Amino acid sequence: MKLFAMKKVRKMIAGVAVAGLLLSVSGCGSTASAPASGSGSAQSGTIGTAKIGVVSFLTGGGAAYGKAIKQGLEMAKEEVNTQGKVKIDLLFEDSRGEKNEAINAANKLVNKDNVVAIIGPTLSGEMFAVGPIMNQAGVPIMGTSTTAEGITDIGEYVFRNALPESLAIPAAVKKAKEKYNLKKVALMYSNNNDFTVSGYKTFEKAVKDNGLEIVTTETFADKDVDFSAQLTKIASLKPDAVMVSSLYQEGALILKKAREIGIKVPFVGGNGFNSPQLIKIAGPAAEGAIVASPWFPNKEDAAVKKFVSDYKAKYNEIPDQFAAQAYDALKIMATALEKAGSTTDRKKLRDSLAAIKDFQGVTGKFAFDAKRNPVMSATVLIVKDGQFSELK
Amino acid sequence: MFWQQLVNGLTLGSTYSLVALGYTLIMGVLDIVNMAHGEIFMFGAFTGLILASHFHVNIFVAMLGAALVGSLLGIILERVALRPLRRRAVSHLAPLISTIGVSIFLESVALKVFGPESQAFPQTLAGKIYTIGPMQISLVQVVILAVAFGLMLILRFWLARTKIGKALRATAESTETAGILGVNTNLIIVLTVSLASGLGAIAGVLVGLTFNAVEPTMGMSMGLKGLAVLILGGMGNITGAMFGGLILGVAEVFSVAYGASSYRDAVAFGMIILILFVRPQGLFGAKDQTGGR
Amino acid sequence: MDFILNPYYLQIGMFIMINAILGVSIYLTLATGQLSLGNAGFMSIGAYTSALLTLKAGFPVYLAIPIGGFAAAAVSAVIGFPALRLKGLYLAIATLGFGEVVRVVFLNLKITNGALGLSGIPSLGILLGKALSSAGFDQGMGGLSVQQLSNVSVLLILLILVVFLVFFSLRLSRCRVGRAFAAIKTDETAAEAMGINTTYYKLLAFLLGAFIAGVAGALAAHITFYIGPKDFDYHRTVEILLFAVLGGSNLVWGPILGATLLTMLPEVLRAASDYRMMIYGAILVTMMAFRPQGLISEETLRFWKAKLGRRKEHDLNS
Amino acid sequence: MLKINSLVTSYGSIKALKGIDLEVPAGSIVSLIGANGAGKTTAMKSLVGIIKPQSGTIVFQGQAIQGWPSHKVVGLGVSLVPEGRRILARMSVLENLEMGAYQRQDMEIQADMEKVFSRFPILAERRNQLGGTLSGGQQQMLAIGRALMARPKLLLLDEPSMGLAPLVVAEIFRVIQDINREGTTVLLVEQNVRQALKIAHYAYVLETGKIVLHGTAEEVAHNPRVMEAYLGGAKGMK
Repeated sequence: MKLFAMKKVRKMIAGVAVAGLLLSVSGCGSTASAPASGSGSAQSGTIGTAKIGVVSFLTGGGAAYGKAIKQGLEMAKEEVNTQGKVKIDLLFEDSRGEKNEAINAANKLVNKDNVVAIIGPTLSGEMFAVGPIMNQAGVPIMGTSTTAEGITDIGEYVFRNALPESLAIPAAVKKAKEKYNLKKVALMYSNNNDFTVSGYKTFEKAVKDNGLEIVTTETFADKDVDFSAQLTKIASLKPDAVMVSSLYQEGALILKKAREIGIKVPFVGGNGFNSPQLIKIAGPAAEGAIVASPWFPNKEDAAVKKFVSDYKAKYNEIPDQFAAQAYDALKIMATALEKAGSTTDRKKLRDSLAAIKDFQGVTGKFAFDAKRNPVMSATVLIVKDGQFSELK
Repeated sequence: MFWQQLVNGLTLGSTYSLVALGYTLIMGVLDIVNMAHGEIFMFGAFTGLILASHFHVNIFVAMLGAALVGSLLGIILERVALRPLRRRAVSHLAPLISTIGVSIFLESVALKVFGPESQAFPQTLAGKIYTIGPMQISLVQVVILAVAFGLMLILRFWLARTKIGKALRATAESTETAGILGVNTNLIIVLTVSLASGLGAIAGVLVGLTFNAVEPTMGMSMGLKGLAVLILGGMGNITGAMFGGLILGVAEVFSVAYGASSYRDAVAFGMIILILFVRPQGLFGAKDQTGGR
Repeated sequence: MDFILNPYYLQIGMFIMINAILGVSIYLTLATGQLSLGNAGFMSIGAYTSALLTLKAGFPVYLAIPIGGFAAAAVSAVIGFPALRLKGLYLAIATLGFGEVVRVVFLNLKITNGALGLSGIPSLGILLGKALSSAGFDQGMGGLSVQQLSNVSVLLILLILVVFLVFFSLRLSRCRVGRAFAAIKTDETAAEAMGINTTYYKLLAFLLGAFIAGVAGALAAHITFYIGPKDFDYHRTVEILLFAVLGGSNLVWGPILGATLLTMLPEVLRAASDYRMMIYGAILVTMMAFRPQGLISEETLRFWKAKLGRRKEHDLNS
Repeated sequence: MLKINSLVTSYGSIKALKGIDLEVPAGSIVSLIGANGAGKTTAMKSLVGIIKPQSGTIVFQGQAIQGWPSHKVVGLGVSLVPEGRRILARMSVLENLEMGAYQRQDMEIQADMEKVFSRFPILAERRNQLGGTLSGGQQQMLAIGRALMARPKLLLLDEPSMGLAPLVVAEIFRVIQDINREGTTVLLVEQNVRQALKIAHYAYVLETGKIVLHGTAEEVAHNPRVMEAYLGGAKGMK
């Protein structure tokens, strides 16, 4: 390798020279990444059209979530555009659940399409990669489904309206313990998904805080379909309840298999259980599944009822929490834009987002705390007669 | 619990075996790993699902329909992705890549056509559970075990006794020799690929039925497991595929039952790495085919 | 200029460079005719090693990255000895299996934070930005912001690395080691009979490939702030393989062109987002049917050399 | 019966056959002799469609068959006993013979099988053994037997004596003569020139892809060049 030494040095010199050249030529300046200065002049009640980028998991394995998010956002967009002072233009980009693609998608939206803010990406892992770049570039970014710990620690431009499981899960565990007099429980979680692992950690802590004994902890992976081995093991240990941190698909299959092999105890789920799909796939096996959620489609609330019926009319589905949170996210964004009085100024938008308080969305009353995490309350739900209803 | 877990393992394993059979047949005859096999498996599952839920056919008719669709896909695959490469002296990488291309294509078509959500079979067989001694076995499990073993036995018999089966084995050994004996080897290759794909499609229905989830990406993970079985049992070895699948299924289930479930996915590939180092020809491979292909 | 300095394109440029490095890593093992599909695994070892060293042990980035490479090489030495007894598809699937095992191990280790991955990894761009600021460029330079300046510098560093690797590979193919590689690729038995220590050279190629993949992984970790086991799964393995196959694996230019095209392709096809994976798959099938040797082969090079005259030749040798 | 006209076959850019002409009259034994690498096997492979010839014609019983796939050529009644015998090692002796009769649908397959067994009794003994476990000589017998199972009109033999003990070679050649006497035309490719010329009626000498000499076996055997190059000097053929 010695013989390279000389040439390496020469190459490096050449490299530096090229760099210098590049820099001197670029004297013409570049404002591509800087937002155009805000046109605050509000004419006849509107402040113009805001371009908002969406980075979402639209194709590939997790596209089901991306789809729900997209539908939620589009519903919100239509409503905002027909009634609000601000018009919104949504630009969707697919991340395929890959962090590099998410980075590229976000960069494209910001630097090519010049969006004012970004909603997404879908996965916490993607957010950990995209967040710092957006934060550095000064673009507000809001996750609607990124529940992992530490997301908003990335920086002051990073927001989320996804209810962290640290709020939801303890509520569910506590309620279930009181209601069913639980003593020992089994834990199950999908171990290759940041979202469910984070949920599992919260479960573990909540279970310990409630003084429950953990008889076993079993794992599986996303997209697994066979849970018979884990459940057979759990059945033999006879726990009073099973706590599951998974996405709805695996959750539903677990419920089905568990009921089939005769596990009749209550199942407490993480955020992933909170989907009509869970009931659809698991059918009668879903009965008795417990979950805490900010989103409750059967809530006695006019806004919720309207949202559910509109959504059903449009997409022939009941909205799940991904759709609901995405719907709220865009509404929050629109409110912040209105307050900021600009559709292009990212700094103003960030500040007005951070100041959001007492926002009434379909997922309940909402505010950002000092760390840009949501402040909202969770309802504990139980599946009864094929529907989510409040566990009282 | 042991017996129950054994049943679980055998059920899982028999699906692996069926998937691996498809790989093995194509590997044996063409010396190619068909990376699109998992996606054909997935299309089979969807065909079965559509037949069962929209046309309310009997589950065995659904399997037949899936097998037909699978075979058809196999024929197309052979025409589009394999035959153009066969005439030329290309590296053994080319068909690997070409079939990877097909697998990516099929998966994205499925995502577009069927949507990303997981779908379930109508509850035709579910619910019935038999208790035999310490074991509980569901009707679905009985069906999958019976169909898997039945198909494997038929395949074995067919290969050993029928004229076309023998022609297939001859082609597997040497395309050239089979040709000069009068075998239309192109036809045999098409037949093999479509047969393998048909089996894969049936496996898809069975897996969809047993585990009640059919979705576009299901082919990928199953495909990887099938590959593991291919190595475990010995490439191109039918017996190896059958027992390799069962062994893998049981090993995975037992790793959950008596070990840590989080390492379950490492079991499959850990096993094949071990096998390759200790016995590269696979558990059932003949000595003369050691790794030196 | 605006066009080139757009962070979007700069970022894609960085990914192209990282992928080009990965392309070189698979090219080196392919140069001996060994198809190793473990590169994603080695990449993850490099990435995690470097990320953990900087995050937990406070190592400086410039030291942690090569250590990541060495860690990958060390692991490759351990598995290389038994693995290289296998040939063709057997080696391919064994190394594919190795990659899966590595992924599952990272998924289960406490220090790697499982599926949650490692976030907040010190970024090359930000570090360079800080360095530039402290060097007095905090107002930027020549109309460029510090951020752009640091991005450009990162890209340049990567570019230099790629150029060096290409140069290294070209040099290699002209010296004794390279000729031994070629002999093994053509006919291993014959090479052995000629007195070439095939095990040694195969292992060397394997080690080099792993080292470079490890470095690429480490670089990727310090460019994207975050790594998780998912980044190094089967899909990544296939992607790396495709660089070599699409571009052509006989010359080092092949994988580099492959990496460039395949990194850009999804971006170009963004408009057709719903159909982009379909197009991607179709391209692969078509490629194999019409040009299985990849886009660049010796003939292509000869053709262009003839066309461009001796100048090109000179450039390649410099 | 078989007529080859200016047949050219190449591997990539290398021409292995540079335009050969050859004729096999019905009922005869024609021998194609030449050294290693002369193109003998290439000629055989081109004949049965394993390799596609580049140009030239192959006419079998009035039908141009160049470029046909192997299985169609076999269908016309041409069987090849390939170089190196190419026994199906993982199939039994019986199955190998059955594969020989692959295209036949008639009822006499069993009878033909018995005929092969009576011609090569050792095969009958080992009928259930795997092909790969047979000795070289037995494999050659099996290869010939397998080719005969197709009831060929023209039997092509590629180096049947290769690697066999002299006693076995003599046995094989005796069988070839028998087969010919029973009415099958034979095209024999051999390096064992002495033996080949002994049983052949006509002979062609192939050198580096070209026919350099042809005539009756007698003529060829007495050609000084042949005697020099293949038969070990003037004493060669008595």
